Amino acid sequence: MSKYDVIVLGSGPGGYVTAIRASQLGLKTAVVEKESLGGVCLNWGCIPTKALLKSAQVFEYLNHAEDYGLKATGVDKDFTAVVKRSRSVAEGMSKGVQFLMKKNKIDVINGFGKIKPGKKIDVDGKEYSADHIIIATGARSRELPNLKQDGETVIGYRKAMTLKEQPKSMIVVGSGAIGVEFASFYNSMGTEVTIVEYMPHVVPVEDEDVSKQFERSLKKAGVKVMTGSSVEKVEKTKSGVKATVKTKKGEETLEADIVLSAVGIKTNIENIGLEDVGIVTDKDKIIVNDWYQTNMPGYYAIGDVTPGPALAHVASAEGITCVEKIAGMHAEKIDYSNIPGCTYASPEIASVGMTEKQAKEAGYELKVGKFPFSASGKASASGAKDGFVKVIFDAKYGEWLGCHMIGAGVTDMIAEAVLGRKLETTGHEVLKTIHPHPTMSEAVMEAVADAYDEVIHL
Amino acid sequence: MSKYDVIVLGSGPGGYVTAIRASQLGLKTAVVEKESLGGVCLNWGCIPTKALLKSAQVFEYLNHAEDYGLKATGVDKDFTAVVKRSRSVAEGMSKGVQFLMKKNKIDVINGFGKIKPGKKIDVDGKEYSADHIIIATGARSRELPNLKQDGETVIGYRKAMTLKEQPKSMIVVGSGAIGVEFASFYNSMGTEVTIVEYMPHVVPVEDEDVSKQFERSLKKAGVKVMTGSSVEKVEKTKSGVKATVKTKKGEETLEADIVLSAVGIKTNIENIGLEDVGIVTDKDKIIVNDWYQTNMPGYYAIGDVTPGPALAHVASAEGITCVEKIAGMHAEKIDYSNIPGCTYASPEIASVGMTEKQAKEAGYELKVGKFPFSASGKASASGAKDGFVKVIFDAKYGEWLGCHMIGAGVTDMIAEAVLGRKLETTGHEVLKTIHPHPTMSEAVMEAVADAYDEVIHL
Amino acid sequence: ATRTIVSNENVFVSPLIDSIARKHHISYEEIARIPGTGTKGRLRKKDIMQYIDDGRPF
Ligand SMILES: Cc1cc2nc3c(=O)[nH]c(=O)nc-3n(C[C@H](O)[C@H](O)[C@H](O)COP(=O)(O)OP(=O)(O)OC[C@H]3O[C@@H](n4cnc5c(N)ncnc54)[C@H](O)[C@@H]3O)c2cc1C
Ligand SMILES: Cc1cc2nc3c(=O)[nH]c(=O)nc-3n(C[C@H](O)[C@H](O)[C@H](O)COP(=O)(O)OP(=O)(O)OC[C@H]3O[C@@H](n4cnc5c(N)ncnc54)[C@H](O)[C@@H]3O)c2cc1C
Repeated sequence: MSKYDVIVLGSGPGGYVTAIRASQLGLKTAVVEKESLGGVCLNWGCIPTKALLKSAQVFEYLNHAEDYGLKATGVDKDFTAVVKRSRSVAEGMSKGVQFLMKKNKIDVINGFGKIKPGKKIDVDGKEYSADHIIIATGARSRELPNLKQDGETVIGYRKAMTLKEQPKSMIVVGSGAIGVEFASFYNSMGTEVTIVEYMPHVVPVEDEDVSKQFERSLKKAGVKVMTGSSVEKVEKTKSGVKATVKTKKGEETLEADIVLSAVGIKTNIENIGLEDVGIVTDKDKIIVNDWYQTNMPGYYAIGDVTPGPALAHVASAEGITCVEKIAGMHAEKIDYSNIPGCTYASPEIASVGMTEKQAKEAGYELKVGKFPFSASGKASASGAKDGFVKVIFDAKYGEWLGCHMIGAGVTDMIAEAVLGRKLETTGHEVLKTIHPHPTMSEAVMEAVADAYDEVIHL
Repeated sequence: MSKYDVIVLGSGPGGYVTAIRASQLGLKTAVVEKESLGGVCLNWGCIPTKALLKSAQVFEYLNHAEDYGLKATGVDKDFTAVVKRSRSVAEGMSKGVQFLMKKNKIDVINGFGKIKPGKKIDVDGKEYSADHIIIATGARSRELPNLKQDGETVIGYRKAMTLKEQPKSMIVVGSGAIGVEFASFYNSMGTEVTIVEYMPHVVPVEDEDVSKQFERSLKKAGVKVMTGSSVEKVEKTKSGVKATVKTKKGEETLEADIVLSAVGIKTNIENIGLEDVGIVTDKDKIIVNDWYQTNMPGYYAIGDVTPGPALAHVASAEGITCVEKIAGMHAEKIDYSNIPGCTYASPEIASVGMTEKQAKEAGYELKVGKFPFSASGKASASGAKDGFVKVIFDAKYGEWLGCHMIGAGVTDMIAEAVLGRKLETTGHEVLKTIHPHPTMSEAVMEAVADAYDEVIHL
Repeated sequence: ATRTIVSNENVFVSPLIDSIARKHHISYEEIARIPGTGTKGRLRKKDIMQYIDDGRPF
């Protein structure tokens, strides 16, 4: 029986990053994986969707060539080629993880792992043991009882990124990041898309101003949006599906080729031995402390399988924190109030910290600033004037409570706010940080200036 | 004679921003301008060039549609339309400044202004007086004796962005930001471009790694690069020009349709009354102290006309600082060691702080980290794997001495480094700031991790 | 948990802490006495707020 310092169960952005960091810290490490290395993120999540969305973005450029003084006549997409590109990017990334495993001398154990008492893992009948077992089995698409995924007419995200043929029409149920990314992609490709969202606004975790702006952009792009609505029933028809939707105004029937269910995730906690070992779960998640220890010594859990935002960067950070603590480093607890969230639709959304509503509810008096890209020189030059940056400060002490962005490239701009908040900046320092001209990032500085009535370009 | 609190001479990003801030602070303000509002930046600099470069970027997408699973036939550019778009963006911005002047109740005095003793300004024969006169007359293209701009065969940047016809071939003299932005634009449009640079590397102010990578990218894109070379002589030919270039290996003759001289700037300090008032200049610049006061009380100078980097964001920041001090605010001196510089060519370049060479020469022991976009998931998904982020830390105290980026979108990513340095972060905080996945901005975190031997994805 | 009175030698005053301290007239000497829970014992917002909530015990 092979003995390791650390065995990680699952090789998603939680698992494989954990394994690399563990190995860097001198721990003998193995990772168990039943599918491709890289987990949902690299194979079925973050990466392939971004590849699809890049094709969609380029397609938009092709279709608007004239706006830039350019010409293109026979503009078309090859849906199969778009999907193929996405798959090949994903495969490349997965191979990259394979290379990283080898480089970091991490043993990859292929197969279905099941933890056992005594800090052991059974992988398809073979047993391995370790001083520390880290569970990073992630999650899958959640199925609602009235929205069973049959892989044909009602599909989940995996199928949605590997369809053989482009549907002419699609109903997307749920308008979280995953739902709207697909809605945006398929709409750009020319599919008729309807979003059905239960909450009163799309992208409901975002600041309301962002949600509203995003909804306007979706509609302008031709997406049909039904908020405060829920799919009650889906029936197969000869050509596709008929969905019965309960709206504020009563029932409505929608017809489409296909339904994408994007209503959240379900963790992979079944049949992995949690009960045998006696690990406590609650509301579908493995319960852990600040250092990702479960109730059973020597067993840890990180990533989507634990509470907290189900995001790749969170999974990675949790894994790093977990093994740094195991290795006896002076590890730093993750500040869950400072986790950025991004949506890579068109337009992009990025945010960190509290929404205006949350900040008000928390009892803060606020200084709120907003700078629209329509007033930005770079945005004008780029033809990307939709969206804004909104910043929220505590009026009393000047704390940067939240930052919310919508527009082109904002997913690469939010890092400034995350670092600023990490360093406990106040608005003043951001305002006096000379941002390069002409950039979209100037909007951050201007939004702060707006909060303090010093904005220049409004 | 109208009397103001503040009169600003020149309405570039130095002048007009100064005027707005002055007016916000309750000062009665006027601005004098002989051409279009917005100065070089809005009319002939930052903005129109970025519009051209956006067209070039979209053109690249059109030409590489297949890489994204898309199709486009009949791809072509309409050079006149590209230029027209750029001009209309510039005009829109200039109108925007007009609106801002009105909104902020700033008087715009059209005409050529000349300062006079007694804190007066003469504008085409009419006199105005103010308690504070701020000179923001900016700069123009510098002319070398052997590279006289005739506006036909040897041109400067104004002409280069308004050519009626696209040249088939072009020699760009100088590879600073302006030179390489035009080189990049014209090369994308299909012009045969040769860059002649006197220094041993292109973009010579950048970190050597960036210069080398950029040179590789230029060459890959088809630009001919001659470094360590200088144009000795330019002769008109029937079809264009013949340039005699002194290279390391001897003299070479180049033929081209046109030569763009991009060898720096010359300040507008002539005939504006400096001598009458007795204002001291040195090396073509107006000498000022930390608060932009000249040697003559009541006379100030900001922007390109003063020493320091000739950048729009610097001009604006100087103007704001200048009037905040005038208004009696607790103003903050500008930290000239923390000014970002950007080049919007393909690929983009952005940097702040010291280069590795400068840091070594300053006697620091260094921790240097580098993360190539070829290892970034987002870059793979976007098909933008060229370039890297390089970070430089002081090994002793952990100070972030410099950050250098080259690649897609980096001009919007440098703000994180500028703010981090402003807040005197060390590498540790950047490393423990959870960057969203998948983004290009993760490369910053990973580069820092690399500096401290904790990089995950290498 | 009991809070031991130690001098915080690694006093790192972020802009936010500076702002809070000014509002509450807390001197730098006083700041230096507050135990920090951040990296290498650095003072964080929550540390100084806790200290204020506790009635500035030291
Ligand atoms: C369509 C889509 C788009 C997304 N986009 C983003 C995004 O842009 N940004 C972002 O931050 N997040 C995104 N996410 C979320 C992100 O993918 C997850 O948060 C992340 O993958 C979680 O990482 P993990 O390591 O916890 O689990 P996972 O990535 O789910 O990995 C778990 C791994 O464990 C393996 N496994 C499970 N059980 C066993 C077992 N018993 N034995 C062996 N192996 C096992 C699985 O095969 C899998 O490889 C997206 C998700 C989806 C579905
Ligand atoms: C092609 C090009 C691209 C550039 N790109 C960038 C970039 O991307 N980013 C960046 O930061 N910088 C860029 N710059 C530099 C930037 O344009 C300058 O740093 C900036 O414009 C300086 O601002 P200023 O207000 O000091 O002067 P200016 O913008 O030069 O404005 C001076 C104004 O004063 C007026 N004026 C002068 N004398 C008189 C007088 N006697 N009476 C009345 N009016 C007068 C002029 O007409 C002009 O409008 C670029 C420059 C060029 C040429």
